[in-house]
Amino acid sequence: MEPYAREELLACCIARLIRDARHVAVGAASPIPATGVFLSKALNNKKLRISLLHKRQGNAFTEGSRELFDLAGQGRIDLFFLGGAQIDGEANINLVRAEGKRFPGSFGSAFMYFAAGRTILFREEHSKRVLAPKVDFISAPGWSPPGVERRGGPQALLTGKALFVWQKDKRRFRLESVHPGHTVREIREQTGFDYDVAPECAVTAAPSAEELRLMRNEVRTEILANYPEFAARVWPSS
Amino acid sequence: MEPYAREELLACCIARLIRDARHVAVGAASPIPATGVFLSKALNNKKLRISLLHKRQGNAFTEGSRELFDLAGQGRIDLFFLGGAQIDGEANINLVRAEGKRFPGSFGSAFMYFAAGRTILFREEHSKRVLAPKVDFISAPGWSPPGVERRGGPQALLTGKALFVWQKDKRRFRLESVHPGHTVREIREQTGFDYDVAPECAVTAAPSAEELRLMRNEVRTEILANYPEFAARVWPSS
Amino acid sequence: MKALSSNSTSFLSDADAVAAQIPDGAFLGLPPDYSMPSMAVVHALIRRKARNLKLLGVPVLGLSADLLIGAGCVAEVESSAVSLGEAGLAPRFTEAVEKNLLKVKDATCPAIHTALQATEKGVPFMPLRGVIGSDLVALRPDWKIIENPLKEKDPILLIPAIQPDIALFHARWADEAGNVWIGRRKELATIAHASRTCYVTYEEQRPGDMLEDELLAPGVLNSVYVSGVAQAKRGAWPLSVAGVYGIDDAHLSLYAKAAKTKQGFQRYLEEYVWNHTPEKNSSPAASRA
Amino acid sequence: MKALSSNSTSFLSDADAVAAQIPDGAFLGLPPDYSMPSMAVVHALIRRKARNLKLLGVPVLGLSADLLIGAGCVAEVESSAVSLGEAGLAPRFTEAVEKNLLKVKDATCPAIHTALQATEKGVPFMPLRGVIGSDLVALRPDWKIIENPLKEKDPILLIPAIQPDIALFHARWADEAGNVWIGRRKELATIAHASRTCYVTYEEQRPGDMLEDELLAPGVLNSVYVSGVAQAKRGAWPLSVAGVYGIDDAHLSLYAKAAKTKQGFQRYLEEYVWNHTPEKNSSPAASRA
Repeated sequence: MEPYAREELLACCIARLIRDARHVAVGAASPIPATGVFLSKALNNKKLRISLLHKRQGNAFTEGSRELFDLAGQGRIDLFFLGGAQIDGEANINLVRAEGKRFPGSFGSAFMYFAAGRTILFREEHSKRVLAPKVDFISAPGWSPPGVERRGGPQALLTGKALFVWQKDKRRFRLESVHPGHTVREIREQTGFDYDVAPECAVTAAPSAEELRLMRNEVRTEILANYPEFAARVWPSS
Repeated sequence: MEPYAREELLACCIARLIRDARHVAVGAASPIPATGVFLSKALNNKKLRISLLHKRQGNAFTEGSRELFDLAGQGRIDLFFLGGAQIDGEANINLVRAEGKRFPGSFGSAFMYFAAGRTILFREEHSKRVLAPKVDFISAPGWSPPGVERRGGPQALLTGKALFVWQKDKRRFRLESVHPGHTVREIREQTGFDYDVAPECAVTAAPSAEELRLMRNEVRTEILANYPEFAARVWPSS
Repeated sequence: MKALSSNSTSFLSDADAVAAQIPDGAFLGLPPDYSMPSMAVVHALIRRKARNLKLLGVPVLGLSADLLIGAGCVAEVESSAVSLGEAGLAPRFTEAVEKNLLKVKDATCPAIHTALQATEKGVPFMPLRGVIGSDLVALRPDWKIIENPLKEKDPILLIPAIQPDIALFHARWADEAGNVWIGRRKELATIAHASRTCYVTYEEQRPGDMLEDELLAPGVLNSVYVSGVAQAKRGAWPLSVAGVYGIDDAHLSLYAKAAKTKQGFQRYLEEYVWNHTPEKNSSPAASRA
Repeated sequence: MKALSSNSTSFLSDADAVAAQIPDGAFLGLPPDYSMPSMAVVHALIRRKARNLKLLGVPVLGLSADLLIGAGCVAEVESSAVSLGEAGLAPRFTEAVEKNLLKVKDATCPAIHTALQATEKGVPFMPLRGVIGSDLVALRPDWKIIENPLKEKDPILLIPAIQPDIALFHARWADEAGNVWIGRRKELATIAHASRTCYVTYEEQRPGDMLEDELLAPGVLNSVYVSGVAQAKRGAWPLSVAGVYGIDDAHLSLYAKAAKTKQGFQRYLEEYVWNHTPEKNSSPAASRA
């Protein structure tokens, strides 16, 4: 098997979650999600529309920064990504403050988590600090009571060590796979909230040769233009 | 005294009503109001901003047809013009239907009459049919009860025969001047609603030589670009 | 509110192919005469004998609606006005209403903009100042005056969101990516954003992707909103495309006169719609801008 | 809501002259780092020792806010986020909040757009979907969840209108008429429409009136909204002006590192703000668009 970077594994996990989405929007400072989305397009979803919020050239938004939210409100964004300084077992996310620390703020999460068709939660750090029993501040709730209009919600939570899928009916995460080098037990120890474990829970599949080839060629070109530091680090010029 | 066209007299009446307005918007099919506004600018209001809604070239609206209403909502339109298939003594206007006849519709009147700083009502036909005791349909009301937010309302009513000013406190028109060739008695006979008569009510002053010179030169040039048929009729090429 | 389309744009062969995408009974969002209605598709709809269309004027209508109404394609019109502007009343609209043959939902311009902006933002309503005291309110059971929940004793009108089935208009350019250049006619963007699908005819195709061009991009409607495009040269005639051709005022006067009677209107259709010859278009030159 | 200015545009001498128009305590509407903040005026405000400014991020803030906060110019920030993007946390903002030296009104992006659009349309509020269940709601007594008056059992959030005193940003061009070209950065138009006054620095002056040019007009903010303009070449540096110069990523990293400590921040100000030498700007070339 070919060696690969941690970022490449995570991008592959994301690509596999995209499925039949027709339009994915990717926010700022999200090079790994962006890589995953471009990989999905290159692999098996040629018609996928990818809108990079902060695309430096040829930015798709001609109505300014409001357009992303309007598009989502119209139901035209099938998939979005969110992170969190904290994420809890109810899929609540916190982007504001925790343990005396201030984070940048909620951005559009309080709206996008409702309005996008589905949301993939992505946070590389996998620790009890981040995956908390209960977030200190709910920037955006993981679920809403009946009667509150909500188009979408969490699909999955991807960390640097594991992949969880969200079980909407049970309002709980389920551990789906553990990345190579980590164990189911380690995940349990380093996760602050309770969750189910899929019976078929396995090791996250490594990137295939085809996935690696695509990432290192056409996907890299796309990423380099918008996340130059990331691209230079993960795929140094050969 | 130099001979002048009826349209020139009416445009002069309008120019005299503009006073210290800083921004006047003029809607479609309003060549006489447009002439009056450009005359006011040429005469004594050099900084006046004139936004012609349907300016064919160099149209000032870059947000589409919504921008006029947004500007008015922001309080940035000091003066607007409205007409009416019927206008009554409470300054209500009807642009929809009367006596079995259908008219084009209310356009933006139901909003602009409230949101513009002030509105000049203009209708050339002066008859009991048009100046009705009570309009058959209120497209936009002439006044609003206390508690209903309203920035502006009618300033005056100009017809082909006379000029009335609106008395906001009394909610009645007052006849201010009668155009040359008509009489106070004739106006009373041909007006369907009751109104006061100003003690100083006189004959409408004819256009001065300076007013005529301006209209027939710089003002004509502006009007020709946007109301070609009107300009050709009133000021045939010499 | 239905989720809206975000597929890629289809390139259709011509205005008739666009008309074929517009089913009888569709709710069409249309621009005013000064903002590039697709007259080519209006003619094609008449030729394909479309029926029971509902028209939304954003915010008013003119020649496009009068033709469709006169040809029997329309069951209902929602608009702030229907008129031919300097050329006078819209004769087929006027007669249809006076003879009670057409359902009209009267509105006022900013209410229509507001209703579409509500759909654009995915909210069920938006408030609008003014209007209270207008007889429009009583005729619109869908509009509702409430007390401003943020301030005491402050009545304010709520306008519910409107979602047309189809936005239909003409544009100067489409590009290979399916983007459309609407220039300063931003109401076209609002209609497209708020509609389930959007069809656009265009004068000329541009190579590449206009979003890559900083100078063109501000006037671009992103292809995410555009279901299909088709070329239609002089497709707004006798109306104008800024910078390409001006309004054919003479033709509008001719129409206004012809359409005063049903017979005159039929003769007009015969000459300009049924026996379709684009060469008859005699648009004047563009203003220089 | 106060009536807004529609006077003609003043031509000011430079960024410092703009800063002189911005009084202490003013409520400033500012764009994000990717949408042309007037860094030239931000520097000038620091030099003139502005105090007690209230900043509104539309919808987020970055370097501009961090500089003003670090320099002691700011009493309050309303924003959906303050960060340096790829360069990390905004260090002066973060420290000020953690030390309780700065009042923060946390928001979420579409709530800020909505609040400005409400002012743009002259309505006292607009609704916004989502957000219910977020702790943001409890911290915003000005936001209110109501039952949708048009539908039963449908809670929805109302956001009140926001009216900044001053919109402040940078643009590529201003013309002789006082119009400003903002291109696709339409949030700049929204801020300007909603603000009582608007000051803009620009890269280059264009002759004539851009509204006369069909290709430029779609990206133009009409001078009716523009109180004053001043030339400031590379006035967005180290941020970008699309088509003119790119983001100076290296400088942002340098800043992020320097501003981690108060001392480092002061040294940064010393070098880049107090001893103002535009020649230090080392913006990379523009992307080709």
